[in-house]
Amino acid sequence: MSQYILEMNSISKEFVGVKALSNVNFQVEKGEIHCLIGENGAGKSTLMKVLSGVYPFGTYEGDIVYEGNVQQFGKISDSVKAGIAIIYQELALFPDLSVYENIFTGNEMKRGGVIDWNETILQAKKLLQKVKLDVNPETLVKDLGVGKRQLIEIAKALSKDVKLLILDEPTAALNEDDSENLLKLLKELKTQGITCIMISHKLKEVISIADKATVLRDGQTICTLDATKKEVTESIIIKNMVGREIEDIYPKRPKREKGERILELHDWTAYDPAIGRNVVKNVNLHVNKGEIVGISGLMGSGRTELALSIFGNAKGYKLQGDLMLNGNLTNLKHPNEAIKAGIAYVTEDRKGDGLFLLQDIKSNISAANLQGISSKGIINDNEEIIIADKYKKSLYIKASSIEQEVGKLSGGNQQKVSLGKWLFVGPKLLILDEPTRGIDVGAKFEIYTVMNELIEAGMSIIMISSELGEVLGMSDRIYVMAQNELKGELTIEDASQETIMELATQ
Amino acid sequence: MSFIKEVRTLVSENIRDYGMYIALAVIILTFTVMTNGLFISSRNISNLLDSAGYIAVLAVGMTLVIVIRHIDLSVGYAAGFLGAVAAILLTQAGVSMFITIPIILVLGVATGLLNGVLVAKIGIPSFVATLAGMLIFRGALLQVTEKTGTIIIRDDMFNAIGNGYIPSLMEVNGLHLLSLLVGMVGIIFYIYSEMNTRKNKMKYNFEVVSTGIFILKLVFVSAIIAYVTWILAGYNGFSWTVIVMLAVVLLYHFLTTKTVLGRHIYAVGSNPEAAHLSGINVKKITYIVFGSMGMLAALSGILFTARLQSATTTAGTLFELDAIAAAYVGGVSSAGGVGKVTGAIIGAIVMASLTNGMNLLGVGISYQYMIRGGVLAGAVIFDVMTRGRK
Amino acid sequence: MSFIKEVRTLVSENIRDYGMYIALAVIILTFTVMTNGLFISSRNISNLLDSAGYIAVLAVGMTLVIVIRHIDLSVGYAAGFLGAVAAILLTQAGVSMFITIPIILVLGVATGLLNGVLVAKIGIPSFVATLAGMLIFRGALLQVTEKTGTIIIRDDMFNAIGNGYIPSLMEVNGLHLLSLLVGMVGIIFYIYSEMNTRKNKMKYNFEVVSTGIFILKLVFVSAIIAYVTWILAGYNGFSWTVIVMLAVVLLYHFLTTKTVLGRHIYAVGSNPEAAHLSGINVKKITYIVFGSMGMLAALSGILFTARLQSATTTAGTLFELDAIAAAYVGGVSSAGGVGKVTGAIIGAIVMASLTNGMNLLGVGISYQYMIRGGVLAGAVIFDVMTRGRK
Amino acid sequence: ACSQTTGGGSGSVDVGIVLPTKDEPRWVQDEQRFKEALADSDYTTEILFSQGSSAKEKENVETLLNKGIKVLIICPHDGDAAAAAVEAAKKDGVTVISYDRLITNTDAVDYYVTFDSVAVGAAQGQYLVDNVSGSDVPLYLYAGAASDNNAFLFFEGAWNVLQPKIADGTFKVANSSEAEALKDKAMLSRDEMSKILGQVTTNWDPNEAINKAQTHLTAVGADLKGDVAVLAPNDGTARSIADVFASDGDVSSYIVTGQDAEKASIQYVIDGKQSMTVFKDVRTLVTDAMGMAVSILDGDTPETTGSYNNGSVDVNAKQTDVIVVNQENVQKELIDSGYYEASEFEGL
Ligand SMILES: Nc1ncnc2c1ncn2[C@@H]1O[C@H](COP(=O)(O)OP(=O)(O)OP(=O)(O)O)[C@@H](O)[C@H]1O
Ligand SMILES: Nc1ncnc2c1ncn2[C@@H]1O[C@H](COP(=O)(O)OP(=O)(O)OP(=O)(O)O)[C@@H](O)[C@H]1O
Ligand SMILES: [Mg+2]
Ligand SMILES: [Mg+2]
Repeated sequence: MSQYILEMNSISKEFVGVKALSNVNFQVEKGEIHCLIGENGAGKSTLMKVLSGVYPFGTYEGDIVYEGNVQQFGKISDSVKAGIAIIYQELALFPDLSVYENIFTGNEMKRGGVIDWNETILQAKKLLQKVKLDVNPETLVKDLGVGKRQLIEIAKALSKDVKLLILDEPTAALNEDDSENLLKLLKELKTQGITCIMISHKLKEVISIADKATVLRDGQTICTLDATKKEVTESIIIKNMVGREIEDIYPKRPKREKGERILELHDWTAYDPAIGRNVVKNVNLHVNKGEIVGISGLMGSGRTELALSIFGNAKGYKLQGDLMLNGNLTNLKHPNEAIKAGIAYVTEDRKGDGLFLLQDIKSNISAANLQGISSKGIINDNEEIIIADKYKKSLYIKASSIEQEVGKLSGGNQQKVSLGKWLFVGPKLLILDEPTRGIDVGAKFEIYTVMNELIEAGMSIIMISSELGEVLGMSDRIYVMAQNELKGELTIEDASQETIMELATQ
Repeated sequence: MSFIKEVRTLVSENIRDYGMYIALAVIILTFTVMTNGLFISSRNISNLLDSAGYIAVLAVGMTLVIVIRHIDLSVGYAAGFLGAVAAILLTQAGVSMFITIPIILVLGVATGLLNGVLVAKIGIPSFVATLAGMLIFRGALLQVTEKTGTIIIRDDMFNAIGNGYIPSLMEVNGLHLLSLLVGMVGIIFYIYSEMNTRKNKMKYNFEVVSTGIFILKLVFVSAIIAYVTWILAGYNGFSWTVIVMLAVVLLYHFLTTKTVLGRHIYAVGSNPEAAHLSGINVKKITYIVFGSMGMLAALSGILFTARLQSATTTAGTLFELDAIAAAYVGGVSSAGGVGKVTGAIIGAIVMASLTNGMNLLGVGISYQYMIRGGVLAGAVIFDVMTRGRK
Repeated sequence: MSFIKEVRTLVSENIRDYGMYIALAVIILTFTVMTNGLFISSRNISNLLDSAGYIAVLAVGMTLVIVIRHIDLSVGYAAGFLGAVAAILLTQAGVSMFITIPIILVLGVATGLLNGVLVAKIGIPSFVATLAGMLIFRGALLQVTEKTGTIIIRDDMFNAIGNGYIPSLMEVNGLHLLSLLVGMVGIIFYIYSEMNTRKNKMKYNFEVVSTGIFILKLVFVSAIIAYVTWILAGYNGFSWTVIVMLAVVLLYHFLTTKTVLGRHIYAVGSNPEAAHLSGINVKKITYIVFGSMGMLAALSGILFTARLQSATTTAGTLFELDAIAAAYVGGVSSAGGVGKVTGAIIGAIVMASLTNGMNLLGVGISYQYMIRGGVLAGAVIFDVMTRGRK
Repeated sequence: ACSQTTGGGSGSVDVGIVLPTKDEPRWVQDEQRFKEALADSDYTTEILFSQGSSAKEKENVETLLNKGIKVLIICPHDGDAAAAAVEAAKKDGVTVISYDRLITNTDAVDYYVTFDSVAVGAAQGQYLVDNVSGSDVPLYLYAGAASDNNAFLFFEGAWNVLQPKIADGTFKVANSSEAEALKDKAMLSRDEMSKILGQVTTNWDPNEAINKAQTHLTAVGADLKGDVAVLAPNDGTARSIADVFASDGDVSSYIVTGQDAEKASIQYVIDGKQSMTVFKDVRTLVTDAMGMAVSILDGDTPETTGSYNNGSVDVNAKQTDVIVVNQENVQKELIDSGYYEASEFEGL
């Protein structure tokens, strides 16, 4: 008998227009902790969704061999029955239900269809202790923060008779302590014989916990590294993950004189009444004309919130501190005021809150600046076409025409449409939030090129990114955030993967 | 001292849940004072509950439909149509009521499932799918009553469902014995189940309220049950309609709070994506909820038909809006996942109390509409406010 | 050859947009054949369009409400109530119609804004907020007509809005000259604007359809306008109702397709989050859409009151459901962001054609309800299918 | 707000009155007349409306029973469906007076005061018969709601009178193929009537009446125009139908019936736009009903003039004759009798 609990052989999975996985091979031994790593969009989540039956048998190619048998999971509950539990990247919880109900939904403690709530609560308490989460099981999940929700997901997975536990970026939203607890927990589970697959972007974690690590890149398996052979090290991982010379991807731009300060934040704090805590704490930063300022940090470190608080306080936080634009104290109350003041914000979630997916390219590009193509409130369709065509060309948007529905474009092209929308506003300061997430290398390069052109034209850019390479390759200066605070500022000369990660994991 | 503090914490923590009960209490009190006690007389309360029955039953089903983020506009005429079919079976086909009722309930489930398929499988918005259903049932109702017009039902047993009372057995001081017994059994059952729950919780070493509070709660709820029983026993005792209504509430309360199916319904309402990822069959749940709605529409049609002892050509008109209003007054949220069946019943009773009280006071019909509209808006505003959402 | 290919591509690319026109054509053809041409007679078409007017106007507003993912159930009785207020102003207060109409329209906007505030500011689901509004307006309508019952309006000018025709000037071969002129102006305007658009596009060096196709399109559309004009001119010419309806469609078509405001409405419907982050004031748009709905409800009330030459106590009953049905038949999507005002008008005409055609054929009322329900369901199923979504 | 009660909101009430709906002006008139009749009575009364719902009607009866009424005057929305409500009253020993419409198939009705709905229809039919000359006069039939039993009663009355004249060729039915097919049948079954009603229903809705009238005038040829007769079920629909017929150039004259003597229609009659309306002097009915109620309360037996069989028992009844009002007698019947003020109309 093989020592593998799981073998995924030649798995291929295609979405409309995107080949997410091609011939991926992936083996996991019984009782090990196996990390799955790779850049955004490498196909990690997709591979796990294939395994768990979210993409049922028949929608992918290749074989899944689990506990020695070829499995054909037609639906999620099939994989659950086989002892596979998965915690998805986008948490799958029920905000209006209590903690104990969440833990046991889909796996109720029941006798003939009737739920034994006492037993449920008791077990929930035990599970909560197990994951070291100290909350009343009767609390509603919507009243908990993301970190605690993550632990509830783990408790939920443990509530099933789990043999293979899959965690998709479980620590992304956790602080240091919580992360450490979680890793300890995983090691404990290992001693109980539970096999674990963990997807993570945090290399330190991977190094500290992994028995093996498999690297995926562009939908393909690159290699599997073995800790016992001392292969799981940062340098080897990064080499395999990125797999290309940085000079190739990040176009050079001529060094420029430092311009005047166009944005300054002093003791900037944002309190989110919806979740009842500060999402940005005491931030001091500045942006000069004609530079790219990178903001790095782990997922959930508060970078998006910082951007939203600058961009006309789009989420209605309670703000403290000063925001200066071109040296003047400014108070922006709505995104449209921010736009008028010359700020543009390209959101990280382009499908969720960036684009109008059912509308065509030209309406999307003009959406934030209809004034620019209209007089007295009446739109000049022809101008709109001109503008849209212009951005289609200058941003290398690949589409049959500017009348194509945006929802049907590939991710990279969607991102360029989103970028085009904001360039058309003619901003002085462009905030890019994860501008290249889920985008292929070619498109990335094109976006970087555009960024350089914009800088040449005198614009300033704040680039929020989780990809270290991108931050290092593109920025003039780098701020690092962790736990909703700025942990430090680095000049590009001082910055390296190590220095950034050190600050980010503080 | 700590006792009072405990009470205070309990109240302030649960204000939203109790809001509707408080509203009902306020309405009852106001009308009682304004009518010099007539409102709370045995007879009036009995009538009021009977008149709420066929809407309350619909409101229970509608609550679940709204919980899973849909709506069903077809239930009114579906109830009317199915009631007419029942009348035809009973009179023209001479089928016994013990066969008729199951047939009608099954037909109800079938119509509900049809809506469910349109919504979950074909993907039509429930609003339009059931609007079309509403037109179709309206035509069907006219169609089946075309020959006869209003169909009079002479089956006393059937009519008793809407008009009759459980047998009295014997009168004690003018109170109906069997009804008193039913009330007593209710109280004993309530106390037993509460004690049991508490004992179980203690066995599990869970935190429970202090003995004082516990006894207070037992006494308070028992007193309410006893009072209502006493009131009803003073007129004709429990009506069959009230018994049916209680049965539906108890059944659905049990289903929604204690069973896997119930929790899956709320899970689907709360987050359909997450429900799917948790291995719940969202389509199946949708079918079940619409099927149950159809069954309750059939039950409502039966109650209504029995109440009028006849199937009329306009039966069911606007029931759906009354049911939806009751569900919302009862605290359901169209954002999904929130809403209790007990709330739906209370909502239906609130709306029926308003109508009844205003009738007793002789309030003009035009003001009645406006006041009911105002109360509906007020209830939802209160709900939204206390939920602290934007 | 390449010409035919171009036509074919154009048709297959736009099948969904044309679906409802095709449906209308099929309905017209069927009824025309079944009634031996009676359906398409001048007089019938004129009557049909007049009878669709007050619903069509509501459907236009409702389309925008549904586009931004809301619903408005209050418009029916709002129209009834505002119509009654108009009647009171005209008769009891003796206000001139030229003052009355603006007052009523402003009142309409105010009631719509109230709904908008409840929905956008307080956050009540539009379904409940407007359900409450429906009850309140119903009460208000009864209230204002209580003293008098039906209020007869003797202002001929006002009544002409619902019954009259534009002056004839002169009859040419039994055709009304002014109406012919209006139709001609329409055609000229259409051809001019199309040519202008094309010329502009060419100036910008944009791709345009080939000259052959372009001329075909011009001829086709002009022929339809000419035919409708000719049909109407053969009876009494354009009615004021049709003129109002055309004005509303043209205005709203222009607003929704050519202006910043229109774009913002669709943006909000398509993705409210993205709209907010694009600097669009989502609340303001919601107010405007509900305000416009209120204004159109007022206009609908005026049309209806003028049509009956009186304000009745039940005016407005179920208009909202007719309007919603028309909007859905016209292709609006409750997922938000999709739906055209021209579709709403076509939807209203489809529903009116069904009623009219079935009346001509003497179809019994019960079948009429069922057929209308079936067509509504069918239209939405077709829409969902061609959109290729689940 | 307690406008409908003369006895105070909460005190006990002697006579309860339940009327079908406030949506139709006819019943607002009744309410008005009841209030006037009660102004100087010693007994307290209360009026409630059922808004076209038999269920609400039952609630209203129950409410009134709670208030201790001894006499119930009820005009049912639906004569069959009201049985359940009055049986509850009967159980309480309340005397039930069926007002204007008979409650059928129950023994729980004591008295009946009525204009007799069938007689109303007959008066409408008779008016048409009396006012046409020649043969093959086009006859347009309209009826109330297909879902309303009363609409069937009115239609039945009219059919009884019209049918022989249709059969003998005086009239030619212009707008209902079903009626045409049944023209030789004197007594129609409910099923047959509903086939006709399905085609010519106005749903009591003036707008629907316009739609139907327009459609029908479109559908018929010139041979079915000229001088025509129109059976319109009530005033609201009659006015709408009259407007449509007046606007058709091929209709040289029309006779159209009506019912209820609504103010709006009286004006139409004065203007010659509506030929007649069946005036049901609500005052007489109210006086009769209240007179009965008072004698019951006083312990006497009320006077009756005959009886109606309601399918279950013979109900002692007092019938009031309906009055056909047209341009000639409108002054005498409505103004001189004090029913309406002359100042309420123009052109008298
Ligand atoms: N439902 C979908 N439809 C179309 N494309 C998809 C879908 N889901 C994922 N993709 C694409 O498949 C590729 C792999 O996505 P996947 O989510 O597996 O990446 P990942 O490695 O998990 O990235 P991350 O680190 O950002 O989570 C990406 O290009 C993504 O855009
Ligand atoms: N709905 C929520 N409820 C509770 N806490 C939240 C919620 N959304 C975000 N947070 C918290 O706010 C902080 C900032 O999260 P956010 O996702 O904006 O960070 P980020 O740095 O932009 O990360 P990303 O890399 O995902 O863009 C995190 O600590 C997260 O846990
Ligand atoms: Mg992923
Ligand atoms: Mg972020």
